[in-house]
Amino acid sequence: MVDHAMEIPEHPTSTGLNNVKLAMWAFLASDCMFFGSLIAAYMVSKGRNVVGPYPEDLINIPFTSVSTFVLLMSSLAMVMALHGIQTGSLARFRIWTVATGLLGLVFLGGQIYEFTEFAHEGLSISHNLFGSTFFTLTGFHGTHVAIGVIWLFSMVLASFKPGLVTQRKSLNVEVAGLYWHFVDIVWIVIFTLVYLLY
Amino acid sequence: MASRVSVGPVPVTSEQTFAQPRGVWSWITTVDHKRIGILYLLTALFFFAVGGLEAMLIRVQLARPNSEFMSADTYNQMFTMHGTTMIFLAIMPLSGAFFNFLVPLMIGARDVAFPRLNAFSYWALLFGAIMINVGWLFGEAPDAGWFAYANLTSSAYSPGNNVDFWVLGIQILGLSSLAAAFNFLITIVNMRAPGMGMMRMPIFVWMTLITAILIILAFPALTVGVTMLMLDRFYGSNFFVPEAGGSPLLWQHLFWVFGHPEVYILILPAFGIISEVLPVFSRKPLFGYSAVVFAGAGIAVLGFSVWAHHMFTVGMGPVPNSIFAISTMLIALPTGVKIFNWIGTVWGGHVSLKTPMLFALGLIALFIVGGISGVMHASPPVDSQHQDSYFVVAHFHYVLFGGSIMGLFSGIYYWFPKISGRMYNELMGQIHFWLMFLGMNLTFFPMHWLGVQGMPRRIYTYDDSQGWNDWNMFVTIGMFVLVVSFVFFAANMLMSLVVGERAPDDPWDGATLEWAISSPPPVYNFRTIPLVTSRIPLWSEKYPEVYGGDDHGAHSYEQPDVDDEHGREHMVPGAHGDSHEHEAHDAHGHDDTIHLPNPSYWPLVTAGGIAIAFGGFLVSYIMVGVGVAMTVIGIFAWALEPAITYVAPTTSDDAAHDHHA
Amino acid sequence: MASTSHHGGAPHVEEHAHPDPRQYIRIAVVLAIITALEVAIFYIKALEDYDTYILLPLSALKFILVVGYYMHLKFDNKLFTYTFIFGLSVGGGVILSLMALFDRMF
Amino acid sequence: MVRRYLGVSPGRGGSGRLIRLASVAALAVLALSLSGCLDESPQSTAVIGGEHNQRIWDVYNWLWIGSLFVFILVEGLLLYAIVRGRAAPRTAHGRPVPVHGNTRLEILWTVIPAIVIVLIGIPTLTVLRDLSSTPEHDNTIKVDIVGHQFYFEFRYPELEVSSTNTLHIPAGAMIDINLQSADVIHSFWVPRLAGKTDNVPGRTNYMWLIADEPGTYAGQCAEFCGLGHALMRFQVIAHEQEDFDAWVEEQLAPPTGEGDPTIGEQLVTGGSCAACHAIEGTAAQGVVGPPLTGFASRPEIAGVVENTPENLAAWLANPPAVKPGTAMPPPGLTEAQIQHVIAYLHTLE
Ligand code: HEA
Ligand code: HEA
Ligand code: CUA
Ligand SMILES: [Cu+2]
Repeated sequence: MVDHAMEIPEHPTSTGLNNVKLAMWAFLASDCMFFGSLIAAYMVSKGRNVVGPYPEDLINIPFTSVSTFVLLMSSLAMVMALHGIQTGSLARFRIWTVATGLLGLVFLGGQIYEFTEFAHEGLSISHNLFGSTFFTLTGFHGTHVAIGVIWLFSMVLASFKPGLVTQRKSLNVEVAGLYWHFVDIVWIVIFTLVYLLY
Repeated sequence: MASRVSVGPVPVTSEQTFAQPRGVWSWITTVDHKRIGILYLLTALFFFAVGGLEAMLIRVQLARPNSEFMSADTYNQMFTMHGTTMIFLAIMPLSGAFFNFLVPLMIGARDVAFPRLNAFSYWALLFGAIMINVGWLFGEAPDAGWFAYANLTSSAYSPGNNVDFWVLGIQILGLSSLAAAFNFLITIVNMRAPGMGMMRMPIFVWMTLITAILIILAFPALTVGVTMLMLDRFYGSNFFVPEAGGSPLLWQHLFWVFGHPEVYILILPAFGIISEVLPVFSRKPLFGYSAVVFAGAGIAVLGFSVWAHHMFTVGMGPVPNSIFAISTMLIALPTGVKIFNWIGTVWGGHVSLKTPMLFALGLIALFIVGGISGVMHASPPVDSQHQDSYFVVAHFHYVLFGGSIMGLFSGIYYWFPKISGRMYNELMGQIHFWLMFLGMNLTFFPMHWLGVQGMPRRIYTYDDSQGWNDWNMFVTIGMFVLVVSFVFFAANMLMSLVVGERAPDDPWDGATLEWAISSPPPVYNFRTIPLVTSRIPLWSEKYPEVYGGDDHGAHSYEQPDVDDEHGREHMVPGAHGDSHEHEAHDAHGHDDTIHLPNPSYWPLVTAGGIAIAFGGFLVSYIMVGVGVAMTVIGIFAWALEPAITYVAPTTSDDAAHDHHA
Repeated sequence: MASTSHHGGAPHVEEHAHPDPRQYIRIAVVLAIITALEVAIFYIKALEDYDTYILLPLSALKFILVVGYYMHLKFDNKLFTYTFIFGLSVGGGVILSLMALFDRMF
Repeated sequence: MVRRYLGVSPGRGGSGRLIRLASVAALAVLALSLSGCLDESPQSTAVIGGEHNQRIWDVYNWLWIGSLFVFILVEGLLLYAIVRGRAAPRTAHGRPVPVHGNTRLEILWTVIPAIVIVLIGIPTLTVLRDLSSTPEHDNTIKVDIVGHQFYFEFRYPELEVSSTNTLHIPAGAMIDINLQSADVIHSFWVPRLAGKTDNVPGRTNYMWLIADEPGTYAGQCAEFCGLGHALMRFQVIAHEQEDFDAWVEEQLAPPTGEGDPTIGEQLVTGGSCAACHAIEGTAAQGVVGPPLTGFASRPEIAGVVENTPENLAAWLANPPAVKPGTAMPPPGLTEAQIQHVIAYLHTLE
């Protein structure tokens, strides 16, 4: 193991588990409730529109399938980045993290495109119940993605300052990864419930 | 040890490092859990007084029929703010004060897991409180009730800014609570002193842990509901708009999915407090420790399955009503287990009726009444007569005032010496208790009769012909007894702070770790981290002949490295004499520096940014932008500044005690 | 992670194997195939009435794969699993009960 | 037994002072409860006016008994423990025997409450089921009740009449009710007759009630619905069947034109108007609304519309329709009564 000059020795914890990682899992549990409530609101409001457009008029499965695929692959890139830093390769960490972030950006671009398309069809957050629930649910997911992208790129930037992103500190990358994958699994659920099963 | 790399500033002498920092700035930038605890305490007491003042005005208005003291508009703001203030700004922060001050001390830690996040929680609480209350300045305080039922809260029916203040304030308070909950969850799971297995933790710590879990899982539902309400109000979305197919009942569900766990968030800390107080003043360990722990966990789990008992009259139909009725009634079982174990603790003890004990016993006596009326509501047919009547008001004041407030005041008296370093005046404490106990029953018991006589809640006036005059007058008079009792409280606290006797380290012959250190505790809490070998570490030390065999929880799974025989020699010494010299050494044997978190103002900047951003929704998007920018800057600066200073090798006499060396 | 092992006393709970990148790629392939399958099922008229019952388990499978392998839950400390599962079940419970209460199954 | 488990250390009887205090407190509570004559109020739930409330009390009685049992038992145990503990010796090291718990006791005090719950659960579920559908009845009248800010509107779909603020029903008849709302959530509650059910916008709820005896039953909106919530009171008048039929006839008949000021005066000063309004020299001394003294010479009604007989008629039929948000609920007058009231009010120069 390389002892880095800036290394802060971890305080041993009662469970041996890292504080930040445990906090991230607790946060994800909490976020399950957050998206659970949003999805519940979407599901109970489904089919109660009093005016169109309705989901079936708008939803574009081929397009969203591609976005879904992009997000899934970003998860792959994320684990590759983590593997990179865990095996001590800063270069692979950077490449894969940038790839993850870029895939995230592609997904976001897709979402923006989708939102504008829907808006052209007359859908808006205030137009009907579908608009309200759809934009809120997918919008919050998109916000999560955006925060993730910022986080990932910040890590890449930080990695240029020696000692900030290292093999010993791969845990920071792992924690970011947990967040990123969670955003991905939320999308798995949304894709099925909101798109495939509209 | 391989990993020990000396870094950071040049070692400083302990006097310099450990001197209490002074001045306002040191409070603003503090990340010390004890100071944050004190900030929570003062804020909570302030808002308790505000909520109490609102209650007084409510009662004055209701003392007589057709009273003209207040208009309907003012009254609606008054009861809404009374409920909101008491729940979010008095009880929760008061519990938070104890979490902050005590959890690290009780588990033998130097601070919480994320000290700066802790400071953030406090500032967010303060800003949220201001946001909710700022409406008073414009005569537009929130006025839709503490559960703000849609669609009365829609812009169509509440066009003013009243509800906006509520929505934005609740969002900020939610962030504050969530941040605190993550912090305490991690602190408790991960920062325990060696030897303190989960089943050795003080019950107060257990209840804090369960409360944290409840917050983590309950608050997101509120956040989502309130976000939707915000979108409905600011951007015309349709979540709760029936004309557009939206459902006002969706709000009720989301609110109570949060709201019922919330009531356990309000009571469990108080339960935890009295589980510490009862044994100490009965001189007997808690009866049925594991039963009390599991009952707490059971309440938490069941607590998520009962929310719709607040909605028995909305027309859910007989099947859902039956299911929620049964699950609600079942909660009586774990709660009963707690009550009975407390009685078992007192039973056969040498009871000393000091003020903290009186309040603890008061909690048991009064909570039983509130619990029973709760179970009465759990029967949907009966609830159809109770719902939204003063019977419910009686129920929740018995559990909230008779339960939470009693417990929290027990805690205030119990830990006052530890927090302030002074003793309170026992006689005045006793007077406070008896007046409060009496006043509480005079005020809230007759509300049962008013409810049975059909008096709905949230009415600003009633008519002579409705037959509620006498009891209402009676209740109002009872409330003034309560007010007098709090005068004794306030006078006692203020006087004791100035002229109170100096408190010894361990005035009550306590059993838990916080009594092993000085009163008030030093900045670093424990010079060396204690090794815990018992649920009642101090008693095991002070009375080895009585509690010698007490090694409960020793074989808890995650502490394989603690061996009891060795450990006993290192047990925390009693509080007699100067504790620092005797403090046991860290089990790991190499903890020769004290790590204290650096002061930081970034938490304040971040919380301020969030508050400004939310406030911006009422002013301009520019302000929202400024707030967001401030938040982002705050977060990055926070992430990049060094968190911990490593300083001050401990004095050599500690090394002499190092048996592991 | 590694840091805990430096402190003699602390148990080595967090030590776990790093799965090999090839496995990550295999999982990605499986995920992609399932997604393709899901989309295909969406277009198959014959399955229209059953799509809920096919699509939900498929997405659950994807969910489990990502959580289990990419998020290492399968190999990691059980405390993480319990934490996550508790949140997931309360959140899932809320979705299901609200759908039932509003008479709105999938 | 219990003594051993709980580790009671020997010690003698209780401290007299505490016992005396406790018994005084208990007596006080008892005295208060007895003096609290629960039927004082016209809205008392404890007065049973019909079958629905009767069924509720079938459960309620069980609950009171169970509650009293649990209350006395548990508070008694607590008091006993305190009193014993106070008397126990308090030497420095003579600490009570530490007891850590007892599994059998834990089971005991889980099982006994569980039995109590079964005992109250069974009647709860039975009654819940019974109340959820209309019992067979040979005289059933359908009523749609619509909540408005801040009054209730009663529509009789089969009789094609309607009224506001006063629900007229025949005594002994089954009233089969659908509840809706025109704006926000309200809750229809006539405590003597039945439990409440909410009027939720966007959905139709259902309930039933029967009034056994002719008479007037007070009701009030129970869900907070805004500024006028407290004043959203109403009445249910149960008539003999003939009187009810006559009332329906009267509603169906066209209004008779000219009003009679003396009848109007009775209606105003002796009726619900007087609760809120004052008129000099009469019994009407209400303070909630503006005084009506000199009404005829005012230019406007409620400050919003010109004081003409037509406007006044519209106002009296439904004030919130004329001035949204007004605290004045529809007074629940018939067309004919409105004409009488107008005639009277125009005498108030
Ligand atoms: C501290 C907060 C707190 C606590 C702990 C509780 C505890 C309970 N509450 Fe309460 N409740 C509130 C705060 C709280 N509540 C508030 C604020 C409201 C109103 C919200 C609003 O509308 O504004 C409310 C409203 C409320 C309602 C809705 C009423 C209505 O609006 O119509 C119901 C209905 O079931 C209910 C039930 C219960 C039950 C069954 C318990 C149980 O947990 C109680 C269990 C305890 C006991 C039963 C006593 C001890 C047990 C024994 C001694 C064993 C033997 C006992 C038996 C066998 C009965 N509560
Ligand atoms: C913890 C919660 C809590 C507490 C403690 C109280 C305390 C009191 N409450 Fe309230 N109450 C609620 C929570 C609480 N309440 C809630 C949630 C509602 C529902 C709101 C809604 O419908 O939306 C409600 C509603 C409510 C109503 C019904 C209003 C209505 O429906 O129209 C009434 C009516 O009497 C009432 C009365 C009182 C009274 C007299 C007190 C008294 O006990 C208050 C006594 C307290 C004081 C007098 C404070 C004095 C304090 C000091 C002097 C300390 C100062 C010291 C220092 C600063 C060092 N409350
Ligand atoms: Cu209508 Cu309250
Ligand atoms: Cu509840």
